Amino acid sequence: MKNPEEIFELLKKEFPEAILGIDKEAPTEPIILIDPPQIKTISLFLRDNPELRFDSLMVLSGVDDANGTKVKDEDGTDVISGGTLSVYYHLHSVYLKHKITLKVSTPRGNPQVESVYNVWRTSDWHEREAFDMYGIIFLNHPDLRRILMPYDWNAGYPLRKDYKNPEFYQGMKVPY
Amino acid sequence: MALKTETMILNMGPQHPSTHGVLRLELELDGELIVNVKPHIGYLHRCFEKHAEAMSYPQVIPYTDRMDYLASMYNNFGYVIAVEKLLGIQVPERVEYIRVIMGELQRIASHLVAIGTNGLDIGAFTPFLYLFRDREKILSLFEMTCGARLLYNYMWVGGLSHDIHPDFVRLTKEFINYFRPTITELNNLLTFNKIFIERTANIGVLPLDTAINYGVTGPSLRGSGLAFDIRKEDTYSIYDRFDFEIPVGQGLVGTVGDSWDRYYVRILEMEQSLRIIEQAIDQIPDGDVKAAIPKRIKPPKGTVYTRVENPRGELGYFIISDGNLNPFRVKVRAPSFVNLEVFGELCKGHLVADVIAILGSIDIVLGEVDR
Amino acid sequence: MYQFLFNLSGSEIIATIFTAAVILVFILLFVLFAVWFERKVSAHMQDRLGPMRVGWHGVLQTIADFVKMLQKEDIIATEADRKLYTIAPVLVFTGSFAAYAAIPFSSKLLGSEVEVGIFYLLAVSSFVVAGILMAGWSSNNKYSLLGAMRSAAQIVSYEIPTALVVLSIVMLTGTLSLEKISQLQTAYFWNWNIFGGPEFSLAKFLLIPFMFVGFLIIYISTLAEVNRTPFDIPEAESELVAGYFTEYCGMKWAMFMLSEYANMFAVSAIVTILFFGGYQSPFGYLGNSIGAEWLVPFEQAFWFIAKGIFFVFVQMWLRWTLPRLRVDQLMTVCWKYLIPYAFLNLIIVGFISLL
Amino acid sequence: MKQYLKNTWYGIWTVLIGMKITFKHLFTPAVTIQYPDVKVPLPERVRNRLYVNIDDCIGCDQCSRACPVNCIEIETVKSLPGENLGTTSNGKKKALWVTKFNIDIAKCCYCQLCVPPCPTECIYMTDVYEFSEFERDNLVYKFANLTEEEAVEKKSNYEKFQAEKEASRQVGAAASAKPETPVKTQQENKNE
Repeated sequence: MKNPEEIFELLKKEFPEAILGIDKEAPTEPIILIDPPQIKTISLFLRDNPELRFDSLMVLSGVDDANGTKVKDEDGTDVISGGTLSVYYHLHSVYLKHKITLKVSTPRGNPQVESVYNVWRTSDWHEREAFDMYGIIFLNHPDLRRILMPYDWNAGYPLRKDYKNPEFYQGMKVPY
Repeated sequence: MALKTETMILNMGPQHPSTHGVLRLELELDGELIVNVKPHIGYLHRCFEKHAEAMSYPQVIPYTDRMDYLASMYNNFGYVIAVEKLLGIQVPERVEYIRVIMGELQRIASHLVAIGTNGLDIGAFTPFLYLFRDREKILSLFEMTCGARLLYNYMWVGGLSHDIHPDFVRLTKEFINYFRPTITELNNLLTFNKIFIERTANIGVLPLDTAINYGVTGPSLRGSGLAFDIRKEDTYSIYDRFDFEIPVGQGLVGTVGDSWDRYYVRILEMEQSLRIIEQAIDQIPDGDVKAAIPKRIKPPKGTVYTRVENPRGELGYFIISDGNLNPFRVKVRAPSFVNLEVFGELCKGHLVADVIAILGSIDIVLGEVDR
Repeated sequence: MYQFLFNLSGSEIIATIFTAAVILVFILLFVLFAVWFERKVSAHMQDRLGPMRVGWHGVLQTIADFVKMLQKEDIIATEADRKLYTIAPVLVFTGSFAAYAAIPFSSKLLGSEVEVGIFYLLAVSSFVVAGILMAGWSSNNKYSLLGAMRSAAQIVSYEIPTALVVLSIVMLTGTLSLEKISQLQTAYFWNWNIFGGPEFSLAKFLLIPFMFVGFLIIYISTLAEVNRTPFDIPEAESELVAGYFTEYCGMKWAMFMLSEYANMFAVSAIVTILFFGGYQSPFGYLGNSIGAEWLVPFEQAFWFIAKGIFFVFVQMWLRWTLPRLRVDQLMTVCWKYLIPYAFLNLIIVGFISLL
Repeated sequence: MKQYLKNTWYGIWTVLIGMKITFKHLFTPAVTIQYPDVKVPLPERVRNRLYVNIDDCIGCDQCSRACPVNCIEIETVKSLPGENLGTTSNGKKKALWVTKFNIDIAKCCYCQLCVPPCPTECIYMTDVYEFSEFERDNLVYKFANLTEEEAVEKKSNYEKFQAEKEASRQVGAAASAKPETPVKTQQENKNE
């Protein structure tokens, strides 16, 4: 049983470059920031290290940080450019009973994160969902398709803050 | 000489009597043997998470009702705990007790449906209706308390929508006394029926390490033999005050982690829930059912992840607040969504008839899978 | 009855048609009753009420349903094989209808006195398989096909334990004629085959347990032959939607239902004839005691139908109690359990009857 | 062999147990209720159709804002200084003409979030649950008690009043007074 600070120290020692910092400002739990391409290595370490044994991924959530600049599109709607999309990983150890939150941030223009599919299979659908909702590309995910939206949905990624409903989907009017 | 054979693709669902909603399973069959299963979800997708971003914090609660519509009370519970943690407020004792009682009643009601439909999938129609009859009694208790039978919107941030009805305690005790014998009857009628055992024992065996790796939680994980219950593990509300056990699958009639174990864990869990209710019902303190919270709920900036033990597993709410009236991001870790992932793995090598037996035993609610 | 009509009219054709008509009317009436009865039985077993609106406790519900069914549009899927699709329900019904020809409702009321009645019954009831296969194939639906395949395998397999038990009865009675088997078990209920047959000897008492086992086996296997729960896997609602008749609607669908319920009575009749005295009254006849000879056949018909309906009731009772088996378990039950037991039973009955 | 016999026995025995239970239930009274003829008494807190006692409504728009599905549509017009709108039953003075109070009950999700904010307790959920309609438009309940002409009149009255006020204010100032935009509540904008 370790608290997040100890885990952070441990990780910092192991991967000095990949660990970008720890956000203790969050009121409930600290968040460890990680470099997106390294997430898989760190996940493997977290899972396999006998002191940590993070054997289950509780939830993987994509978030649109909406920290870019808002620009007006030609048809007058707001479009966010720049800034980041983030992925939060909430980990938990069934046996050692400790929890931790990881966060990776990836540029909005080209959001790419290493997949943790092979580390925790939970992440399979969660990554697909994050892809579906935010367009975050999970590298090396074997089956990165849309999951909740229709497979041929081409009007963008619904949970991005600047998403707007399309007029028509396959000839059907979308806003009823 | 080997014959040239082909596999057959069978689409089960989205409209099929036993896919528990609008789940579509693409089965690849070799005769009746399953070669591969591909679940397709999203037919019930309403994008709860997008809705939540446009709502104020209390307005989200009716939407949480509609995710796992068989355990609405618990969805409210998880959400309000998350928001309260974000706000940093403590709710009155009375509220905690009532929440726990409601949550456990909801757990029983939800398990009744799970068990009943599992039996129904396997062909036993009668136990299903007996269980629905009992569930009606719980729903009547809820209706008496908050006026709704299915989508309660009962637990509010910092309190409850209504105090309990004066008759509630008496009627709940009556229900407990009534309900105990019906569990025995159910066991005789269905659980230990030879045909039912044949259909579920050794079917869809979920080994523990696979279960953990896939993030399976709730009765499905406990069926695999691990006493993991968030009520004890990561205790919330006042669950640490009650004495109850975590039933685990023991492989009584087959292998540990088979469909029967998952089913039986639910039955044992109902008994534990009764125990919790019995302990809580006599201790409800007097007091107010609303904490002193501002009229406009405006949590400080920050993130919170809370999890509760929903009847189907770990229900987590990940809320990011940017200090406004509306949440910036609400992510739901829906237990059914996660539990369904492992489904394809469980079905391989079984027959078509087993698919529904397994699906029934992992007990999904499509409203929650698709959100 | 055929004989009676033949003497009356002097024409074979008229006699045949009338006999057939009487039986058809009986089947239709029985199905009307049985569907309602099944709904009521299931409802009350499940603490429900069942149909209550049409007539007293919904007795006319089936008629209302029938009218509804008649009004339905007859849909044939475009990709279906139209000819087979249309023939299949008729064929299925023909199979179950033909079985009634040899069933003695009473000593006077029987379609045809076939000397090899039981043999005929077994043969004709497996005729249904052809119709089911046809229906499943022609619907061009994967569920239907799976259902049909399951059904074929099931019915063919369950013929064997049935036949083995029938053999043991044939050995005991020495006849294949259903009429004769019924006649032998006359007078009181302890003369029924389930209680070891009419001959009073040591063998009778030795036979009782084995007859009982035989009864269980044949009852289970006939249950499987008519696709009732726990053996309803060809139409397993929760797996195959409706099995081989998934694509059917309206009157064609009604034909399948008709034949299912007709079959239920037919197999109950077989069980009744073989083990429970056929049309014989358990306590002697009122007609004989008051000297009204003409009353006896009607009493016999009453007892026969009553016994038949009792076994139909047990079928329903089982259906609303049990879950259903899986397709491989169904085969296991048949080949690994019923057939060895039936075989053993046959040998033992053979030895005892030698005594 | 032992297992074989045990299986057989167990199979038959559990079936018999099950049959016993179902047979027992054959004679227990049914729980079904013949619905349109017999109705279950509803508890007092039951949440069904919304009702608005428009005489008490002060047009504060609180319920509409609390509604998560925007099924309440309220339009109000300010009263003129001379007009007396009366008071609500709990003594609040009305200041707004409620020209439109529509509830689209088809959208309503019966969450009861609109009830607690109401300062005059004029919106509440009743126990009426049979209100199906053949036309969806009939499910939009109009609670405002002003007729359409009255509503238009009130609106134009207020606009006139506003224009007069504006005019009197701008009398000494710049001569080019802006054209008056019609008063719309925030709610109306949202629903367009």
